[in-house]
Amino acid sequence: MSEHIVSPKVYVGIFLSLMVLTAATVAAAYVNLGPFNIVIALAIASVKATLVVLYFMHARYSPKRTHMVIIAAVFWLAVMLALTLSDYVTRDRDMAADTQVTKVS
Amino acid sequence: MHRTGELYGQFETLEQQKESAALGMWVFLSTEVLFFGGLFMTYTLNRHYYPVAFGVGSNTLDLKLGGLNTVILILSSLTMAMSVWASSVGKRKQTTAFLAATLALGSAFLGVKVIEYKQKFDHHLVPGYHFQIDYRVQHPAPNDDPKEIEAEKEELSKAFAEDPDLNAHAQLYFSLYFGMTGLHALHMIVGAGMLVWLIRQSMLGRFTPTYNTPVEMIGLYWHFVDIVWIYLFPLLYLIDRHR
Amino acid sequence: MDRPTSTRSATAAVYKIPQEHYLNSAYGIRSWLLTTDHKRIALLYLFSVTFFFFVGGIFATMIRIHLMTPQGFLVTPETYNKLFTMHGVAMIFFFLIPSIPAVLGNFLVPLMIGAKDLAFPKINLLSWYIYVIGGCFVLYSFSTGGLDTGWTFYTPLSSVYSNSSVTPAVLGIFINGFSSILTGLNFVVTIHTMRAPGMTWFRLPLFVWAQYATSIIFILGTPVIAITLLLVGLERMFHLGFFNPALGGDPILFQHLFWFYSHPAVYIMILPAMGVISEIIPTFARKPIFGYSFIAGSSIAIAVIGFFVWAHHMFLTGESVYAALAFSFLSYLVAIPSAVKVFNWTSTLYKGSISWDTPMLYALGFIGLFLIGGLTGLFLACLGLDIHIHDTYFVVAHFHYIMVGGAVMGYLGGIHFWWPKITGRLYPEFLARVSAIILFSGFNLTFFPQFILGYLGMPRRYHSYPPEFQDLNVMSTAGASILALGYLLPMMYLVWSLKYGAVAGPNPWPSTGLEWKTDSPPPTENFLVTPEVTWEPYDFETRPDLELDHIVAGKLPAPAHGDD
Amino acid sequence: MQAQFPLIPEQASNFAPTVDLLMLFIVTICAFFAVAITAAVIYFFFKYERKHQTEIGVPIHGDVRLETAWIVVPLVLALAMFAWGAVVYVDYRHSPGETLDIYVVGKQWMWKVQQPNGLREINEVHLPVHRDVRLIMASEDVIHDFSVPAFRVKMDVVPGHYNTMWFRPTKAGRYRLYCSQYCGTNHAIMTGWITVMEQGDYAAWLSGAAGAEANPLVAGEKLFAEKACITCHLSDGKGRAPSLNGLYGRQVQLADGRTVTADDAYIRESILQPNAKIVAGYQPLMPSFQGQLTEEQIIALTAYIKSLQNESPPPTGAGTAPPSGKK
Repeated sequence: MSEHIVSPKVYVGIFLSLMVLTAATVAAAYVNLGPFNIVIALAIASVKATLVVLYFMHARYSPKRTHMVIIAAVFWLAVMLALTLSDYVTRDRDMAADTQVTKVS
Repeated sequence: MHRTGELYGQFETLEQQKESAALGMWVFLSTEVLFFGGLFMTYTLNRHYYPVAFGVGSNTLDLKLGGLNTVILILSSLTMAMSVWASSVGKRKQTTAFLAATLALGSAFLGVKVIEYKQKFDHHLVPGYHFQIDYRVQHPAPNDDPKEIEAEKEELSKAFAEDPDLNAHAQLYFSLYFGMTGLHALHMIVGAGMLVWLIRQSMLGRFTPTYNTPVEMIGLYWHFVDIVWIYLFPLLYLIDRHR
Repeated sequence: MDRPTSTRSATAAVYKIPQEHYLNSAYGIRSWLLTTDHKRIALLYLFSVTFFFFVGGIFATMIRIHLMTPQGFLVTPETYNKLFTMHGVAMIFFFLIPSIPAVLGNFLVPLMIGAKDLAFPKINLLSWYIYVIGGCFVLYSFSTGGLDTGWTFYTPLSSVYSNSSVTPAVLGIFINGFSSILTGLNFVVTIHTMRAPGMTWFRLPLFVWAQYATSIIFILGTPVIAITLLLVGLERMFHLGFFNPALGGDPILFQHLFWFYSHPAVYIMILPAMGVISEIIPTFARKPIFGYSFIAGSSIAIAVIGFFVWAHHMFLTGESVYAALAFSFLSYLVAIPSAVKVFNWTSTLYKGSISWDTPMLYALGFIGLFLIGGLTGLFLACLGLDIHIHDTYFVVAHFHYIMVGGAVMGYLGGIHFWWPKITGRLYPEFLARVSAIILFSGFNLTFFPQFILGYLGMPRRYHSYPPEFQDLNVMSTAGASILALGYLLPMMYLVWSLKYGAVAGPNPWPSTGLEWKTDSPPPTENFLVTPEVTWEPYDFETRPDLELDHIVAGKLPAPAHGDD
Repeated sequence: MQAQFPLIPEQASNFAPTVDLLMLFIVTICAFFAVAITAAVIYFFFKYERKHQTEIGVPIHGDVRLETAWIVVPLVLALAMFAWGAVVYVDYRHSPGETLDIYVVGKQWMWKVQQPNGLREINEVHLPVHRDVRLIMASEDVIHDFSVPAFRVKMDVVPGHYNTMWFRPTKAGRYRLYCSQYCGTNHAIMTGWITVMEQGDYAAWLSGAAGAEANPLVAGEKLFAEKACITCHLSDGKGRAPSLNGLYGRQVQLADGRTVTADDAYIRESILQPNAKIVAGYQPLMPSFQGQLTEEQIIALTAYIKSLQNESPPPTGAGTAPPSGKK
């Protein structure tokens, strides 16, 4: 942790941005954008999370190894989600349509 | 290892001690990311399978309460950040005040959560043998708005037409809702406990500009819990509001 | 035999156990149960993992005895299923995973990097208590109805159909997970922030690199299995349906989440053993390790790539063909860093000054068994071949070659190698060599026939089998009895050596690491003066302080394999 | 099997030679490396053993060219294994157009099989040789795995999913079938047999057996002989057990004086617990068939016993109570 002291003004600014983004995400949810609803919701959430990490959690002023830890966590989470989903989303387009696994509900 | 003043015996310098604590906390949070990650994975796959049931389940949540909680939690993150600032510039009273505000906001969040859980309990939306997605429209309370019930009934009958096994799939949504918000709330409770300890330490004047590591570390934890909520809010409350 | 004996008698004459060290700094049960000394915590772990090793070992013995006849004559099917399940759970979660990291790693990481302790000594103690609590839950499960789901806990068998004591077991493993996480966290922070002056990253012993790689898996993998098994427990308790197809859940998702951790967990078991071997070989070949940076880098590569291969356990679940292709490809990639290590160890021996001390025999055994274990992994990663050998005894043989042949040989090799450091005394060399050879032969006789059984099609986890498989099963059981002897023998002579072993001195081999620069056993604070590292790792040339002459003063050089 | 000490199972499907060849390929490469490295290690141990106590090794720190070589060479070989394995696997997962479709249901702990014409089998699958066969598999409870080593095939049978697999038997014979995915208590006896027949035989079996086993009467008659019921329950009433002719629906006089009606429940009980109700005039000799007959078999037997109504009444009546009772 560096000795960098973030001024309260920055904190308040971040807080206000987070509020605006929260309003935006709620507003966006009421508009039908098809598959893009989830994309926008996650994009806004990620911007909010990034702001919190960078300023509230001082990651912006932290040593490189902190950045590495953050990147590792996000990367591993992405690996888990992406590789698991790689199984499920490619099942429908299997090269062998007849061995395709269908969900029986 | 014995402690001399602010320095624990295994460390050579305060700087080293602080660095270690910060790295340790970040590493711990990376573990937490993957811990919640298992739930997020389960959520993603099931939402992929059962979009209708997840939409229906999501729409039964009270967006006003969820939104209020989002505001409360982000505000608590602000007060937490302010207490870190106050402690690092040596403003003891303000440190304590901001910590207390954080604790109060955290408790408010949990209070709202209790109200929400209670609602779900009343509407038989807690997973288990009594789970019934259309319980509320079957047994409306006297003070329920009949128009609202009518609208919900219509939505449910449409959903049942699309997904005959809606009840089971909506139950999955609520299992995840309670699983994720429950685990999040558990983290809040742990955080609140640590805040109580911090407030006490702060009142005793333990924190100085050279030594405010506990405030910073618990701050990191608190912000992390905030981030989890930042994702949970759209994923749980805002799936299908445009319908 | 002559040479080591001569070394010993010389050292015994020269050295005395130091007046004050971590073992006698305080007495009484409280001084152990409330200790924050990483060395004492390592010993607490040593006792507890040994306990679980014998629990698992008893189950294994019963399994092998049962399988001597095709019908299986010892126990009922229910009991048999519980035996192999509890064998797996005890061995994997409570012995193999904590063995090297929590025992040797705890003891050695601070010593090797020149620190007084781990960064968070109290958390270190906490993680032992968490381990014990998790262990109690699991023992409770074992003793109240047992556990019959297989250690893999596949749903919906575990979440719906099993009538055994599943909930306490999954809670126990969930709890135990936090012990792993906290150990890993402690190591990562310690290695980052607590290194002695001059101990740069590329001067770190390879054992420390291996621990670092292992810690990555602890931190990023363990939470996933923790939450997954918690969900299984919740499913059982509250009738939820995350993985239950009858309620809309997906049982294959469980396998994805389970193997996301449990495949890398294999590397948790083998990486530290590789680290041990990387310490032993240069010491007893008296030369720098060949390709230091490649071995260090391959540890990290294994830890990272090891996370991308998990679904190779699921090629026949109906997984997407595309995903299967990707996972098979990635599985072959993770083989490369392991190959790099083996080639480097072999090259280290070239033009060395090799002695045949027990740790070196274990290292030799490790290379042989790990080669077979690792290479048979290539068979299983091969999509076309996996169709036939998946879920047969071929798999059983393969992972025992890795986990017992690799991890346990590495663990025992490490225990012997650092025994003088831990206790201040030497083990009896002759017995130790004999038992290393017994272990090696018993192991091969037990598990090699299982490769053939597997290719012939004998499925795993069968309490009875067709009569044509009997010969090979009997062979395997015979090997197991030899193997059991090989495990009991070290137990006995190591305990014996606590009192009667020759005094070792600070650096009996001698070896180049920082841990050998302090007393044996080390003082509580590890180093009386903070050491400063000025030499490159495994460098014997520029190290007059190793006192090669001193150790053998007045003794005749003798052929190294004089006892053969 | 074929040799005294076989190393591979019989080759009985199109995949068997392919998989065995792939195995041979990988074994060869791996054996080469295993032997070469082990030999090198042992050689070094002897060649460079310590000559005198102060000797140290030659300080060689590494060689980037060597490192590159032993990264690239294994990588190439590994990718060759991957590619070959992938080809076999893709073929295995992609069934050909024209297949004989057989439905398989796994449940704890048996395999239920349905032939294309609706004929059902349990723990047995009859297949024609040289025809592409596709199995369409589902599970009623937990995950199972349908595995036939002689065919070198297996596939998990997962609840909530349909999994399929295909192969072409190439040799007539009887081959073992296993459940390969641990599925609970009796996992190890969830086994059976695959019978591969010449195509003509299969067709004959299918039509013959179809008429037969689809009709519980015929199946029951067969069971009546197979389970040796016929040796005691002689139709003329002279056996050690009462004749079952015309039994169904009548009153039966029991040894303890009671009288019961011979209905389905009574027949079922008499098969499973013969000593519960002994017919007057007979000894309790009959063994219990509890656990030895499936529900379907009991139904078939009952149907057969019912059918005995039309046969001529027993020539020697056992007095007042019609001869009946224990089967």
